[in-house]
Amino acid sequence: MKTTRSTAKPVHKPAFANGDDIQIPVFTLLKPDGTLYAGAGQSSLERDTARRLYRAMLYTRVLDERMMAAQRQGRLSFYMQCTGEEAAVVGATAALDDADMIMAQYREQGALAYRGFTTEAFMDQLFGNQGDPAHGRQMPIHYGSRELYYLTISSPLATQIPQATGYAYGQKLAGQGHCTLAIFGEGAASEGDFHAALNMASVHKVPVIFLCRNNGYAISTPVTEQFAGDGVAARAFGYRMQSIRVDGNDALAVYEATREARRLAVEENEPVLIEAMTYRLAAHSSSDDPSGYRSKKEEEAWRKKDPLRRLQRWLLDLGWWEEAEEQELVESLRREVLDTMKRAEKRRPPALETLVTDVYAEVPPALREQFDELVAHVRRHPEAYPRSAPWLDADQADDALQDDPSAHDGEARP
Amino acid sequence: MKTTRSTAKPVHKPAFANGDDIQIPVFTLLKPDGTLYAGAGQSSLERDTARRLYRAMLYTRVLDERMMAAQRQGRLSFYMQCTGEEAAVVGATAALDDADMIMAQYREQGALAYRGFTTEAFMDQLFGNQGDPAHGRQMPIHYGSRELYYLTISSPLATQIPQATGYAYGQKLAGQGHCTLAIFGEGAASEGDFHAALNMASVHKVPVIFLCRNNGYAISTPVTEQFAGDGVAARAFGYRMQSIRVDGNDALAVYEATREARRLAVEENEPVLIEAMTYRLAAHSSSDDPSGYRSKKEEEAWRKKDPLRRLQRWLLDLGWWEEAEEQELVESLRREVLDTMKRAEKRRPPALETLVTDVYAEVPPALREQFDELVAHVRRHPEAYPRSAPWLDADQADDALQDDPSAHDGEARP
Amino acid sequence: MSRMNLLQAINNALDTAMAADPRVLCFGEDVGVFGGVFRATSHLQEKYGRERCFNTPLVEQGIVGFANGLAAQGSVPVAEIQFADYIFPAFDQIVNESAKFRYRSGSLFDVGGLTIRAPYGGGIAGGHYHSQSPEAYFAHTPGLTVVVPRNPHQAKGLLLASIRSPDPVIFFEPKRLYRAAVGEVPDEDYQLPLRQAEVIKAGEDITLLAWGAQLEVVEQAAEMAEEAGISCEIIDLRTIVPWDVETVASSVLKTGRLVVSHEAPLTGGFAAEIAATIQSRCFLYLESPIARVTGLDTPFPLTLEKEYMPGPLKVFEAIQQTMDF
Amino acid sequence: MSRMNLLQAINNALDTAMAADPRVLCFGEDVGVFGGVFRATSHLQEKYGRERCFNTPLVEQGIVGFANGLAAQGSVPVAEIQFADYIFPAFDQIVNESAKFRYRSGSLFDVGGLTIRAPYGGGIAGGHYHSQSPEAYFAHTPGLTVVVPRNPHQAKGLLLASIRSPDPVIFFEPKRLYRAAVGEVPDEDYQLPLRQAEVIKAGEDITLLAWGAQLEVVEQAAEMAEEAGISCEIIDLRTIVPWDVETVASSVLKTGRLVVSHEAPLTGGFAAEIAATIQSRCFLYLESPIARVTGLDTPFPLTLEKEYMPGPLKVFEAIQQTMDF
Ligand SMILES: Cc1ncc(C[n+]2csc(CCOP(=O)(O)OP(=O)(O)O)c2C)c(N)n1
Ligand SMILES: Cc1ncc(C[n+]2csc(CCOP(=O)(O)OP(=O)(O)O)c2C)c(N)n1
Ligand SMILES: [Mg+2]
Ligand SMILES: [Mg+2]
Repeated sequence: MKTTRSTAKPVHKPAFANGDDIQIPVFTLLKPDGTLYAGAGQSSLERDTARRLYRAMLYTRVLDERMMAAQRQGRLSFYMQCTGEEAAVVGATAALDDADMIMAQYREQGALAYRGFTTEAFMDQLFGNQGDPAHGRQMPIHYGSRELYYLTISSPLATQIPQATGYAYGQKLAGQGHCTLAIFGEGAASEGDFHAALNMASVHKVPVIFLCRNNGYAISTPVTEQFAGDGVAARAFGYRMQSIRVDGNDALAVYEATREARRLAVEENEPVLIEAMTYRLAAHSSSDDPSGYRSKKEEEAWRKKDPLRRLQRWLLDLGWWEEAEEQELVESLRREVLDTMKRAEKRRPPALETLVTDVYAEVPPALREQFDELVAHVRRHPEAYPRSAPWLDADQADDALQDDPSAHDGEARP
Repeated sequence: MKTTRSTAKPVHKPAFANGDDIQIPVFTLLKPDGTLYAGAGQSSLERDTARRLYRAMLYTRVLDERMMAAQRQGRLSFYMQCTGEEAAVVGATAALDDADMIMAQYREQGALAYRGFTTEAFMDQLFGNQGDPAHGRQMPIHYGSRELYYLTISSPLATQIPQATGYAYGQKLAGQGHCTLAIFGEGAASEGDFHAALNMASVHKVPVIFLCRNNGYAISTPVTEQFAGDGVAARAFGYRMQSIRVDGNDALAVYEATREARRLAVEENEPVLIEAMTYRLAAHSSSDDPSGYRSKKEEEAWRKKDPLRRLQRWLLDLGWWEEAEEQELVESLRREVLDTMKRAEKRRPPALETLVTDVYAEVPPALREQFDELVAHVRRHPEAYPRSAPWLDADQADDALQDDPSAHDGEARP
Repeated sequence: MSRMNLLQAINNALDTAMAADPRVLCFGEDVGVFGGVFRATSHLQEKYGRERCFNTPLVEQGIVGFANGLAAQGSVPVAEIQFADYIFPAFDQIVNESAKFRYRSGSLFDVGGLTIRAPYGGGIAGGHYHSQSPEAYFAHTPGLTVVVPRNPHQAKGLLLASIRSPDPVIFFEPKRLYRAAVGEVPDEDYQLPLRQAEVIKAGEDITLLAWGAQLEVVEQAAEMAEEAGISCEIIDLRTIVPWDVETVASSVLKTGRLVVSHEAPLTGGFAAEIAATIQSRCFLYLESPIARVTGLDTPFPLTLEKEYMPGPLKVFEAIQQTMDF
Repeated sequence: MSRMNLLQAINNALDTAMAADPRVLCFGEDVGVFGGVFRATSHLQEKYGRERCFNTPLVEQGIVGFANGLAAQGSVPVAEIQFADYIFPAFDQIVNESAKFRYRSGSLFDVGGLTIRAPYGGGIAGGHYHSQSPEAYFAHTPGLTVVVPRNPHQAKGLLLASIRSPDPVIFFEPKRLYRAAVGEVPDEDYQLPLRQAEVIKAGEDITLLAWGAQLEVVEQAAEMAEEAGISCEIIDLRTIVPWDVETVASSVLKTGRLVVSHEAPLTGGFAAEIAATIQSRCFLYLESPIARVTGLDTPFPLTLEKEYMPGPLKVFEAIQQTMDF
């Protein structure tokens, strides 16, 4: 049993080091203006994927603008934007197989957009109406999709990181060549779960990719108060894990890095840590106002590095995209979002019974009793419960329907 | 706001790295035979400290042998040996100021020995008798001493590591030039608390030294299943923290490394991670039998690197120690341990009331009621409670004593 | 006296504590420049410097571990957990460490200086993870003191008492009241007693017991009951553990009836402990079963939050049923 | 049928589960080659390979996080926490994640395959941190199932049922019984029902309710009581949550008296929930207050462990007091 794998010769003078000499470069292909750096290799991004990628970034931007406005108008209780980080999120997603698992934090709607989450699905979750598969139980932006291999978002930070390690271990045993992508912020990377996840992944050689969006802030806390080190990438060395730092505003670079990371993960069972250097252009959430902790000037400097314009220019130069096409697309997306939102706002709330289903696979008797009491109570005071009282009888009709076994038509497990 | 401190130039080809090229050498001064390596600088260890250090190592060895035997004889419920790791523990302690705080894991009795914890204090804790300041509430080996700045041991692993960061932050604010030494195993370093502690220490520039005893195993788990990386030292780079790897069986090297670490911590507010490469020569604890998970051969190889013989030779060569002196000392220590143990075994158990004191600063009324019921119960069934029933009336006399305010004579806070 | 909301009262208490004792430190996620996501620590960094009021990295187990160490050293840490829902990563540091520090060392070491503050409770459309009321988890842990204030005046006095208590305290702040509850708060430094419940309204027929934001709900229910001719005695438990059995028991000995209400799920909630103790203490005086009005045994929902919560109507119905038993 | 101790029964159940379903995995600290510090996973790595039975790094939050992910993926993880006292670093992953996984996703995802095993309870001279009975912490968490077996036969049947349950289960193994409890255990694959209490002895005068190792204690107390002419009905709760109210309530409706006993501290222990529910269900039938015989409201001690624990004499006295009320 060796207690170290180091082959370094012993030294006889105390040699302290703090890793200052480890300089992790940023991998980037597109210049801020969207042209390729000299020396940038051929991109492996094909036309269709490139267009799909850019479309998803555009969609995300349109969605965020529209929903933030809706929140400001008081139509929505809460919202979080991906703005500025679309390249990191969508670029990575595009490099995966569509059946690879994604376990994200909350700011990664771009990944869903790329995989074809419908506007209706976005809206139903945001408005917590009857169409939301999670029955309006979670706050807005806590999307999930089993079909699209996107784990339902959970607010406690970093919990999905060791879960990703476990999920990927299961994928490895299943032997279908899939991997898991965990996405999280540089703030979340301070949690104990991060350490657990990376260490376990490297010990058990798990096909998982850890993508850290280093966007400069965790709410108001700048990275300088989050860690003293040079970003998050260098932590990988402590686990002897492959890592790379990439320009998170360069979709092309993120795509290439993730593609190679996926190869390492799936073909060599080498977990990988990717640190995407980017910036949270918007407020942390609709509840936040960044003017108290950072300058407009700083924001402006980053606005110039907008990941959308950068990729757009590259696409235009290749002739894979047209300005006119974009205008039309944006127009139609805006309409689609607005129209769908209007419908979603009007959809009825989830059935009262959804308060007690899904706690366990079956509703236990004592909980069923609590529910029955609640129903009786709501019936006695319908005026106090406008969200559920009007639908009580409709719900019972639904229940009858659900007791029909043919209604249970199960979707296959991912 | 910069999101990285790296000054590396961007690259345009994806460059993955796993830190394999970071080779952390082992700092060592004494050869296995106890002579100095060529190139080893002058040791700053002075004669008196060197003798005190070696004595504490010897004491620890004697204590461990004797108590392990006592455990085997059924006189003691449980025991853990420091055997093989005395240099790492005592060497580091000797490099501190005696009023620096030590927060250890459980295998660091050598630190207490160095600071003068009495044999009686060891025995009273081990036998959980009335002399134990913690009133026999914790398992054997959970020593603590406020006078000696040694935090009472807590079984949950790694919890003391972020506590050390906090304690040291308090020391920094107090401005008395003290630091805290956290000692823990390479297994404990896998806990989330480790990550939290190191990151917070480096962000807040805290005078704390993290000493990881990498002794090859966490119970049965070899380091190869604990982490994939090259030991624990490299993790420091992820926090831009000073670190050094040292031969943990070389007391001289551990002393020098810790001395410099202390200077960095106290004078420059730079936390330091020291990884001491060593080997747990004994079983994990008296409940463990290592033959199921490692070979005698492996143990033998390490037995040859015994840290005691190594330091002894150096001391002998300097004329700072005599063989005869050693023999006499060992004899007298053995006698002292044995005699004290015999007395401790016979000391009465803690007073029944110690079951309910110290939960809160004052016993709350409901708990006082629980206690009164217990006393009445024990009085009704004295035969069932041989540990407490015989002393109930003696305890009441003690209580009367304790109500005398002069008995409360407070020791100054460390 | 100044008119303050609950948030201002908390901020004022922290300011008072920091001014009075240089060993008091405030830290947690975003508590520095920003003053906390709810602004409970506004201006403290400005006033007392970065060494005494600061942001921590995002790691609750580290925040509490660090705070435990500081308290052991003799500092007086007031650590903020951004939402009570995020206190669980620190559960080990609280339950195995803070709570047992003094006992396991025989008072050689203690973390009596420790206070952990966290916004808590529902009613702000926070869903699963911005609504929980986890007091019962901590109430099963000897060594801890758990406090919940009901209004600004209480908040300042109880928080100051918590910071100065010789035992570690978890101080849950009903965030629904942060801006909603406004009242007169003394400007000076004052403390309200821990471990003492307060009878906030005397009555004859039934005892209503609650804590934090739930008192407002219980008060509304009591009004409805009074209209129906039922005289309610209302008690604010204030300290969840160690709890004031005497005050509650004497009230129930008088009224013979008890309704306890909290937002947390029913099963294993702290009302269970109260009911268990009181049925034992007051057995022969009870005229009807002790009723519990609580959240459902489910995670906290969003759209149907109103249906989930133990609102005034539910409490009122429980009063009626208890009277009619 | 084979004679086995409780540890062998657990090992046999794991072996049975792994043989029957290739998706079942066992892991945790030292569970690999070594077979766990108590040897509950002996020979499983040998039989099923390192991919299905393995050591993890020493990090409970990681073990449960990893297990949650595996369960979501469709594997059937059986994670070991080396001692229940060390489950707290994983508290967030259990309480905020495992418990809420299904609810928050509307069953799009669930961790139903998850089982967490941990040796638990006192009586082995383990002091603070090798003796705790933390069931009540989890019992306050909707979504979790908590199971405690009382003997080898129960252990195998309940563990197999837990592994196959569509809900995440925490399975606490009374380690005091690991070698002490020996009995006949069927060799074949069988399951005992979760969420059903078992009346293990019928009686008329009083109901005694307990779980795990505490049943042995209660049985001894019942023998003393029978000698004194008191007829005891003994119930093993088996599943702590969701608990079987019906079985307990019908027994108490018959006997009119209830003593509940557990090792965990009194305040907020699960006996509180039982007392609260039963006083409400059986109010008019109760002839005396429901009694709780539990550990003291302190951390778990060592030298005076016997004094701390709710032993047969304490339970017997509670029976007498309840009868004499
Ligand atoms: C365990 C936990 N602690 C605290 C929070 C509150 N919180 C939500 S987001 C956030 C900041 C996260 O920052 P980062 O991980 O960098 O992600 P970003 O918002 O920058 O995308 C905090 C503290 C939480 N959700 N979970
Ligand atoms: C949180 C926690 N988990 C598990 C344990 C059980 N345990 C006690 S010692 C040990 C191994 C520790 O190994 P290491 O840190 O390398 O220290 P060493 O024993 O080698 O000195 C384990 C798993 C514990 N005490 N605390
Ligand atoms: Mg961030
Ligand atoms: Mg070790």
